[in-house]
Amino acid sequence: MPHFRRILVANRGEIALRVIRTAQEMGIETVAVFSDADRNALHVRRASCAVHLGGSRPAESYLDIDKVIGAAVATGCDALHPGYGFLSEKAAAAEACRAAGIEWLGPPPDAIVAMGDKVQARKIAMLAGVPLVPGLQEDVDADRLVAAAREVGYPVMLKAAAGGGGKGIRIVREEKQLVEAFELARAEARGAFGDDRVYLEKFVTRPRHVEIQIMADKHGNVVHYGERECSVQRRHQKLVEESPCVALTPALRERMGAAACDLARAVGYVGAGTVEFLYSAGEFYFLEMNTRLQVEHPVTEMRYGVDLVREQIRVAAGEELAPVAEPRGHAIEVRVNAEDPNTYFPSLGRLSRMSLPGGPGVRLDSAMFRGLEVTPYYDSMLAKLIVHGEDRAQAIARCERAIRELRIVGVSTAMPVALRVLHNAEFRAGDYDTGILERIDRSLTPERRELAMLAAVAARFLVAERAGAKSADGDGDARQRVPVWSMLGRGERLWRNRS
Amino acid sequence: MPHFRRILVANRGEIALRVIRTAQEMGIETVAVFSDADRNALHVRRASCAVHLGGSRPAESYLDIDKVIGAAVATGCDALHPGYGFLSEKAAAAEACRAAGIEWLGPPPDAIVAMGDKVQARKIAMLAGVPLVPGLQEDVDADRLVAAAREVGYPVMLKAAAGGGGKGIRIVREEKQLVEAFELARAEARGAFGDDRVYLEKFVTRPRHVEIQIMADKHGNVVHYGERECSVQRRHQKLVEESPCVALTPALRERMGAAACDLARAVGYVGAGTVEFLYSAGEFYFLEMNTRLQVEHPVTEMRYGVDLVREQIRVAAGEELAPVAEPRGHAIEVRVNAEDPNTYFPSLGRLSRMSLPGGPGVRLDSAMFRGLEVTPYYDSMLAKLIVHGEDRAQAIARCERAIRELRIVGVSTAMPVALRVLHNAEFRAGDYDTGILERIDRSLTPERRELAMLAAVAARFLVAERAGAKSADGDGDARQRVPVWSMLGRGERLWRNRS
Amino acid sequence: MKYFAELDGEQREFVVERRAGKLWVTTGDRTFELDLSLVGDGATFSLLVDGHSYDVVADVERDQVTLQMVGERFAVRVEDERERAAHAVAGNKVGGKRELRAAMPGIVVDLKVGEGDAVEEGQTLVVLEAMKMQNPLLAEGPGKVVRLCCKKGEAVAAGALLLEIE
Amino acid sequence: MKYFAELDGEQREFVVERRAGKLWVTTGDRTFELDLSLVGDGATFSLLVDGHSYDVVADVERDQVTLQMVGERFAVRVEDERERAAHAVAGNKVGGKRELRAAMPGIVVDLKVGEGDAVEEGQTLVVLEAMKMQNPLLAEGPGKVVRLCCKKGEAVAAGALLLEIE
Repeated sequence: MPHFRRILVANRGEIALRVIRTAQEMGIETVAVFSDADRNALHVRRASCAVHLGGSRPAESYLDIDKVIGAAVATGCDALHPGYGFLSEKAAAAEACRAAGIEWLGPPPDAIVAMGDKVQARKIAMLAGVPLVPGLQEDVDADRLVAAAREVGYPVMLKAAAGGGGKGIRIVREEKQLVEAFELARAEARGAFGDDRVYLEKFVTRPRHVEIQIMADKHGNVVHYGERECSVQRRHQKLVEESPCVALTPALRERMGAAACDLARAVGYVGAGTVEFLYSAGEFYFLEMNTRLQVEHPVTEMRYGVDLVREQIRVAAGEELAPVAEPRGHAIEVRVNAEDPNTYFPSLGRLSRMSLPGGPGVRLDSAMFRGLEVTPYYDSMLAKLIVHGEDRAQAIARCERAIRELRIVGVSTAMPVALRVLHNAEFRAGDYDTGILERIDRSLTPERRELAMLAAVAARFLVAERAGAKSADGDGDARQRVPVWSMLGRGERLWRNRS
Repeated sequence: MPHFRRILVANRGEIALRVIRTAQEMGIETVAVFSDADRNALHVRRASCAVHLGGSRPAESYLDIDKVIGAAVATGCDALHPGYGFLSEKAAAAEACRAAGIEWLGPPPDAIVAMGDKVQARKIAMLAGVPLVPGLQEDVDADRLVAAAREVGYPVMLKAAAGGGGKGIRIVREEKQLVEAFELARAEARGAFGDDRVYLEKFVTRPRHVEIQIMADKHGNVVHYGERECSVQRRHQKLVEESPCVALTPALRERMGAAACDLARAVGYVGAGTVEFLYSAGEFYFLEMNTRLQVEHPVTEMRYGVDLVREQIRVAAGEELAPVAEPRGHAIEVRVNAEDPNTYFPSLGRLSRMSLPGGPGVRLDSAMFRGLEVTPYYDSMLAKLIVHGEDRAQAIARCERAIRELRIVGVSTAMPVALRVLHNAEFRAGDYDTGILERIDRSLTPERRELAMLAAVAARFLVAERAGAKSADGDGDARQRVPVWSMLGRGERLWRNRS
Repeated sequence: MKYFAELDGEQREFVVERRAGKLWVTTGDRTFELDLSLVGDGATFSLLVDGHSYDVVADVERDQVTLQMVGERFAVRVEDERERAAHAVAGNKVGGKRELRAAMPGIVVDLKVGEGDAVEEGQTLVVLEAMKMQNPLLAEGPGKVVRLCCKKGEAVAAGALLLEIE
Repeated sequence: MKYFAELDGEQREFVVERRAGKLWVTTGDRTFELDLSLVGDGATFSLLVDGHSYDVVADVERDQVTLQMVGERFAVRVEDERERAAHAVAGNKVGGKRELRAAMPGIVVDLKVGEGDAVEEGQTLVVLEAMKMQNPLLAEGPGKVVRLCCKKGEAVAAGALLLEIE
């Protein structure tokens, strides 16, 4: 007997697909919701049913609680999965579900509120005995900010109280930048979260970002599935995650796991959650708790042989937590974002071709399809590549192999950077911190440059040849005639304009 | 330190890619070999180096021992992996490797000879105390055949002595068909294996095909990784494989595993091998031993968390076998062949589009790429879809989900049949035999038919509409103008003619 | 717009209208609301039927529509009124001649009959080797071989006419 | 056929000949044997360089060749002799004017300078919001804003000219 009859998946992209997959495997129907821009999205095509919400801006669609809950009611859903982002950490959405008699596949509204306000969360963590980063402030304004920053010492971090997932964070290294950065951070926070509160924190040196995956049921049981190391970040956006974290001793892991479970208990938590810590030199500090499924949850799934979405559904239906299996091997995730590998600016365009990795120990969570338009409306993550190996060395080698197999044409990705991370001596030694990406050597060897030039020259020659150049030395005809593949290209472009 | 410096992969298709992947992960270079037809094949593009062998017929390329060993020598390889099929069970190839000082990533020539001759193999098995199917004959000619078949009773099976993998097998139900079938089988055996010996065996009723995966090192250690159930077959070609086999008790599994290991020891086996058994009503009978990696080996890899190719390489390099881990969960493999789902005839053509499955517990081993021409030169397997679940029910649901995600355009596959297998009551109960595919109900529900008609009508309407039909009731213009996507289609066809 | 669809021998009539961006398809006494959207790759559609979602790969070659959806492969014949009328006329020309064609490319390794031979149902006519298998092609019913169009040892393309039986 | 390739500031000359079905590419004092084959999808190549194999996705837009291979993305400029001569002439026209363009589509949420303003290196010129992030666009060097081409609140396309500095 299925736990629920029909789940509304209040999200898009790979995470919507992720939830749909598990629901299908559990025999539960799914209802997708979609914006104008997502009419052809894979989550719409793979769900049992689909409901159109409205315009392409999130506020008109995925962020509109009334529309989303309305769709759930209209289609007879008995549960709703918020994914990550969008409504996932909005207590009001959880409340609205409750009011409509729909099970929210996430924690109770109180827990969301308690952990969603970063200032509040710190207080609760302190009471629960969880260690904190020094220097946090509340009731921050420009004047108090300057004084507080002097007290904890530069560099300092500015964080949006309503932020999360690396959004709304700025590092300030000198006092003269502080006030402008504060104003920018407030403006961003207002725009992104509708809440312009920003707080300040000591910037811990050589920190590692280590987080604990927890799960709680409705019977008071709380378990953790070990840690994920997420220190490979740029602009506080994670690029590579792994589990286990090489730096932790078993004793430290148990202390962190226990602290995370204590925090969950302190707020009456139910479902999946992640407690983020800074780790530095044998000490760990509470950063924040994410009251939702995390992007990088598959790293944990690969190691523990657990389906965390399935567990979310099971505990929401009132079942008891399954025992946590012994973890096996090592898992690594790489986020495949549509972005320029040098500037990390979003790379927009149309996915004209893809070639996906496969073989042993490789998982791809993605909502990519040929023809997908990457638009500025949503975040730029195209896919998550997750590998599992018997040990860290095999996982790294496998990850490298899989990245080389992955080809995406139409937008660029930071995969060349991810490969450099996997080759980096600090990373290989496991002795790295959140600054690793800034230190990555991006230079090319002379052999690589020569190879690329050879290939480029040969490709150009072949194009000219195929285009009908009559003699080996070329008489200009090559550039007059249209090569066959550029005809194809134009066909696709023509098509694109019409569709 | 890598075990070998460079491995020649004497194969093509997904298995060549499979070997290349593991070698890459172990830091070992790979040399691909290719025929004319395979110039653009993925195994050529993914290997470190590639050597052209010659014409498209196997005899001119992958089966030509001199050319293959010559390529290995010329490129400085210190090992050769034969994959399955082609040279994998040719003792002469193993001998030639030895003579050239190249490590053969398979068993010693003697073991190949002993097990390759099915008549000889039966004798060895009998001596090793492994149970046999009654009624086997040697020195078969037409006269003796008729007498022998009468003795064991119809139906009987005719098998090529040099065959394997379901090739060169015929079932004969009546005496009047026996001689013609024998001649056909001999002709086929001569063409396929260059050896026209055919033998006869009792056809066991309601048999299950259950096989044991073994591995032996050079230090006398032999282990097994449990069984695979391969009873979902048509024309003796496997379609769906799973592990564990629901019918086996732990005691029976241990007896079969021990028998398989005994047989391996009896022939001084080294490397990966599979001992195939017929299982029926609590009894098992030796069928044959495949002295190579099996197509369906990933089913075992998923359950045991082992990389069998890595183990092959390790034991060939003289290392000791790693201990066998406790198996976890349930794994299912589906073979994706380019074939008509009704006639099982090969479906040739060009892969114009693909959409691949992903998400948790899904592995795809494939050498498919967009633009691949499926030719009559080689066997029709495009890919293997393997799933792993916590239990059999989850594995079945996951497999169904993944099959639905897999889309291949350009050739047809038997995936609709595989889906029916997964839905079949016998299969779900685990109570099936090698006849299951013949009993599968292929009829469509009226709802499905209506849905397909609706979709087809709507698709045709949209084509006409986009082609420029001016009014809703259509005035014939729709058929005059060229719809945009048929322009695209023609572009691709034009392209195909030129490439 | 009226269409006639045929699948597995079942024939149905459908009326399609475009209204308010949607397709309204009527068959028998029921009407379905369809939202059909072509995905960027040119052959995949997202189809919503009364809110139920289907991911469809469709290949439309005039009246032959090949679909991949719900894990199945469907070959549906869809005619509009004009085509139906044209086919009805052409259909009268069908005679008693049957053709044996190669279902796949291969090599004719044996020819078991000659021109003028009488054949029985189930009799082996041709042995075609393809994908390393020898496939006997059988007579679907009794008749007489009126034309042989292949030779032993010949390589034939998919769809090639091998012989005719009357 | 002679080509001039440029990558990361390094320039090299290549001579390509077709002989016996292969490409022979000479650069400096070395010659490579290349076998370049286009895969059916129209943008992927199998490249063998002296027997070493590379899987290459190439996009050739006149002299701009974008490659994906060995896990890297390369943007190589490849000119033939004629193009090189033409570009050499055009190159003389480059003046001291620099353009600030939007690297991605977004919304101009703030304009920190006006026409005629002097700016220093590293100074914030425009704040562009895209993908939910506010990105300050900085001056790459000192100069004077000679033209403003965008307004606060305006949505701009990728590559849109935002302002000019002299």
